[in-house]
Amino acid sequence: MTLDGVLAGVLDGLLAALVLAAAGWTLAAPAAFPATIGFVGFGLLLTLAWVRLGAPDVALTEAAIGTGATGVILLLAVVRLRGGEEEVSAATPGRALVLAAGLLAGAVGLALALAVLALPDPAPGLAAEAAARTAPLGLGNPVAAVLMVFRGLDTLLESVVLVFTVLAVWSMAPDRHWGGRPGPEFPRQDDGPLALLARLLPPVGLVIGIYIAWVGTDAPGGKFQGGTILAAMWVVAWAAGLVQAPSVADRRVRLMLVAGPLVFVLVGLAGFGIADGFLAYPPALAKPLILVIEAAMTLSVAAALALLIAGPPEHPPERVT
Amino acid sequence: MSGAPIFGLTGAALVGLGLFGLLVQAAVLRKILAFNLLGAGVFLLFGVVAQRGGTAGGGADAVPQAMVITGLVVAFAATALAVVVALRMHQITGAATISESDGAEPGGSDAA
Amino acid sequence: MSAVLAFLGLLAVAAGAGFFVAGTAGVIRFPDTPSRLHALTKADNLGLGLVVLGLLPFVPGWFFALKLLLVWALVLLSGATAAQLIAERVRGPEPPA
Amino acid sequence: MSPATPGGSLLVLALILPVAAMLVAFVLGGRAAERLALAALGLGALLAMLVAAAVYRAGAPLAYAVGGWAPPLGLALRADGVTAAMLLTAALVLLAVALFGRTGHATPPGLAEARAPFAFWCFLLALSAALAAAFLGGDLFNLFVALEMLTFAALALACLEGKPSQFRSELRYLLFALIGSVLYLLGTVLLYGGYGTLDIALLAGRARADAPTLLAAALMTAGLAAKMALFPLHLWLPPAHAGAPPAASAVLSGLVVKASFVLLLRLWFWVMPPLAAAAAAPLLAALGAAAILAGSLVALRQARLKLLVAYSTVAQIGYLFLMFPLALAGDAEVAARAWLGGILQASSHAFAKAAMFLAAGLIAGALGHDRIAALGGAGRAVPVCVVAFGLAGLSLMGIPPSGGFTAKWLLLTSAVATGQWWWALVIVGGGVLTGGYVYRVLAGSLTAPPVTDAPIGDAPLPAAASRGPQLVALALALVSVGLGLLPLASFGLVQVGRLGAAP
Repeated sequence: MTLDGVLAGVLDGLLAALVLAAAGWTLAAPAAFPATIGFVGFGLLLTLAWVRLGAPDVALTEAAIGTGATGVILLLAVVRLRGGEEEVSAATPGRALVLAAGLLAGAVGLALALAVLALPDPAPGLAAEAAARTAPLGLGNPVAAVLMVFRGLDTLLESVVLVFTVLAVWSMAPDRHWGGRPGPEFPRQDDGPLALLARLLPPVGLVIGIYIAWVGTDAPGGKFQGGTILAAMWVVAWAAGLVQAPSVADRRVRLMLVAGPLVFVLVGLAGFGIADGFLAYPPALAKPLILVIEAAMTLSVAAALALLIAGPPEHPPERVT
Repeated sequence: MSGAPIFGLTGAALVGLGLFGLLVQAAVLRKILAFNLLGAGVFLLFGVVAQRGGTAGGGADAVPQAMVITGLVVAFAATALAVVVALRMHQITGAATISESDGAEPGGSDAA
Repeated sequence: MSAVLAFLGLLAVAAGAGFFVAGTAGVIRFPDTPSRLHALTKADNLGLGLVVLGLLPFVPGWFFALKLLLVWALVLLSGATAAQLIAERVRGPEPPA
Repeated sequence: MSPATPGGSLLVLALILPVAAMLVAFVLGGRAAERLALAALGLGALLAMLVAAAVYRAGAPLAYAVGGWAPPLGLALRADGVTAAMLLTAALVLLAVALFGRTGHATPPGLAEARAPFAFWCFLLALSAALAAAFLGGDLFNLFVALEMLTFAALALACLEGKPSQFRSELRYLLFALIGSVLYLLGTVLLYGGYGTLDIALLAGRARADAPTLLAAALMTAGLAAKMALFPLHLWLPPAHAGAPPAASAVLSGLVVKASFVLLLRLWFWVMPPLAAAAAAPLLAALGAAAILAGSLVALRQARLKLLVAYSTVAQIGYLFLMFPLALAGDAEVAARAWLGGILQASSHAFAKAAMFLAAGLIAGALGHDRIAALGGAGRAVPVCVVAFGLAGLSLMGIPPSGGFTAKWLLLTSAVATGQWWWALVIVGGGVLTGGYVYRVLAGSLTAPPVTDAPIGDAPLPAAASRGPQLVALALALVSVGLGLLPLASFGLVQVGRLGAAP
């Protein structure tokens, strides 16, 4: 083994140990807040592991959605879910149950480890085929080709799931809040660090978000990663009180939410006429059509993530005067 | 291709840890955190499979990688939904666990 | 790229890594939140700056260099904001001047 | 298998129609969402019939390679006999539930849009889309996305009323379902690592009985069993289903659990090698048998009508698992009978259980409570509901002539024919217990209303429910019974595409 190989092995081993340590802390932390912080740290370390696994697209998604957006939602929930310590300790299982759970979880983990090591070598897969069929489409990133072309139906259903989840979250509100604005309302900050950040960051963030969504077809990036950054910019401005969440009854917001999946469906159906069928693209038009879908999708992903972070409406609608 | 076995074992260990947490943690938020660890372990295994299936000259297998991206978005939606239901439960009943210790009658309609 | 530049780059990256180690030790060892914040932000800003600086000789083009510098600038901005917010929460808002 | 067959476009339409309708209904909102949902679900029922007719006429599965990319790189939609039968069942039950919901879930006059009605119609469309994706999907990962969509839609529908006790039971349901999904996903990654594809038809030829494959099957089975509340993972189901609004309970109990069942069939009858499947089948059936007995016994002891109906679901799901050892038995003719019995059980239970939950909801609405001990007068207030409940009960018990009878008879005779008589005993025992709890409800409903000169007004006169919803419940019950009146030969559809079955 070369020196590079040994160094890489040491680096990977160290990274794996850190990932597991952060996961252990997330479980063992004395309270929900440090546990959630541990989870965010875990996610960032995992992002590095994804880079080491040769998956920069996944690393970006893990950082943006798996760690960033998920972390924000969990932290907001921790703050609002205070108390209940007695209830929690009363419901904590006894020693015997913990032991049984440990044995079960350990057995599953061990079986899985053995199974992974027993997977066939050379590994079967679609790497060569996916790579070979990406270039003729005019795309440079095979992951984007899988997401938008070969397995486009996965992505379409997933974007529908995202939009649907926004509606599901809204529907948890009490009846009287319907038509109100999602989430808590933050006081407007005119000076202080947050106000400064909320004015300086969004212009830069918007450019970066759009850039990452735009390069996705040729380089690591794409609608989910770029859309998350756009959503984050809105959340910063929202938390500083500079913008208000739109009412759940606002048709423009709903249109923005469904734009991505709806454009995807329409282009897909157009495939019956202009190409070989549903979700097929004519070779010459493949890239422009995909970019149109990606643009609409970026908008929808950004809106959906921002609104999922905000949550259900928490106040009755304001009276129109 | 050096990292695959190490991260494969890491993924398996994360699945075990997440499963354990889901079973023994009482507080709902801690359960949701454990669910995310479990999910991360599964996704890591997809990454390992993608790297093992990579071509000699080119990169890893793009198909499982794309599946992870889809899976991450779906897992995020699941977390958002679970958190909202947990918060609503807490708002209305003050509960922070899903155990049935308080003898509240589950289900059944009693409009009277 | 000359050998001298490469050597200087490596030196800067190593120095940056040293700042990170020192900063992390500070976060763990220092007794109260303000001094921990101090250790954290100093180390992050300087450490990352040195790492970015050290990597500049190795990047393939000006666009990459620009992206690296942008990363540093964004970390400076978010780090400063976060530190201010945490400090405010610990000490209470500053009285208006 | 050819990537696309004639009629394949029908499958795309059956999937995309509810997806597009949900998106548009979400934007339009208010009463337009209701009108759109009714139209789309009606059209969906028509499409499901066309799919079934096309499968029947072709005598072979329909397939469609999405985007023109054949598996393994692309995704396929497929419709065989099981798909066609379940798609049709789902479409008809959803349409019935939508018609039922027109009274309870209409936007109140004076409002442009109200939370619960608007959400209800969008959720029904989302459920319809998720069920179509789950029945048509030919790729195990695509099916994962479909299952998650189904879980979210079912959860949101169940939380619709926002009752305090509800969020806790639904949260428990969500956590169980999420663990189930992750375990399922864990299986798919092992399968991809082993075979480089997740296409069911391609896996069918390739799967070996090696350690990763067997672990994958075990994990996926455990995950799907948690999702469909197979004993002993059933404790989340009764409170989650019983507490939901009647229209939601009907869909949850009748349809949502069946999507996981179809996936389980795909796993064991298509993906896994027959020898491994034959080894696992007795274990699955044993859990099913335990579910039948435990579910029925607990149902007998329930004090509340809706919980009784929900525990009955736990028991009736058990019957589905009895088909595994029987349909994997050597004799082709017996296997075909057991196969038909299982699918028919899935379908007739969907109709019967939907009818029962709708009827139970109307009875509870009319009496103001759903305590079984005080059901007196229901027979006078909502006679049609009581009849519907009784007819659905006949089907669940397995009394001829009913769909449930035919299903259980087929399973029972297959058990005897393959010498596995112990399953026959369970089927008969379960039927007797079912009779017991259905009788409790009917006997209670048909007694006179409680004496109304009681000094306190805690027993108000039962209010009559409007006719429309009652008739919907009755229609569902009649379909469940009517399935038993069809000649067996007309069920040839269900056998189309079954591996090992004569083409």
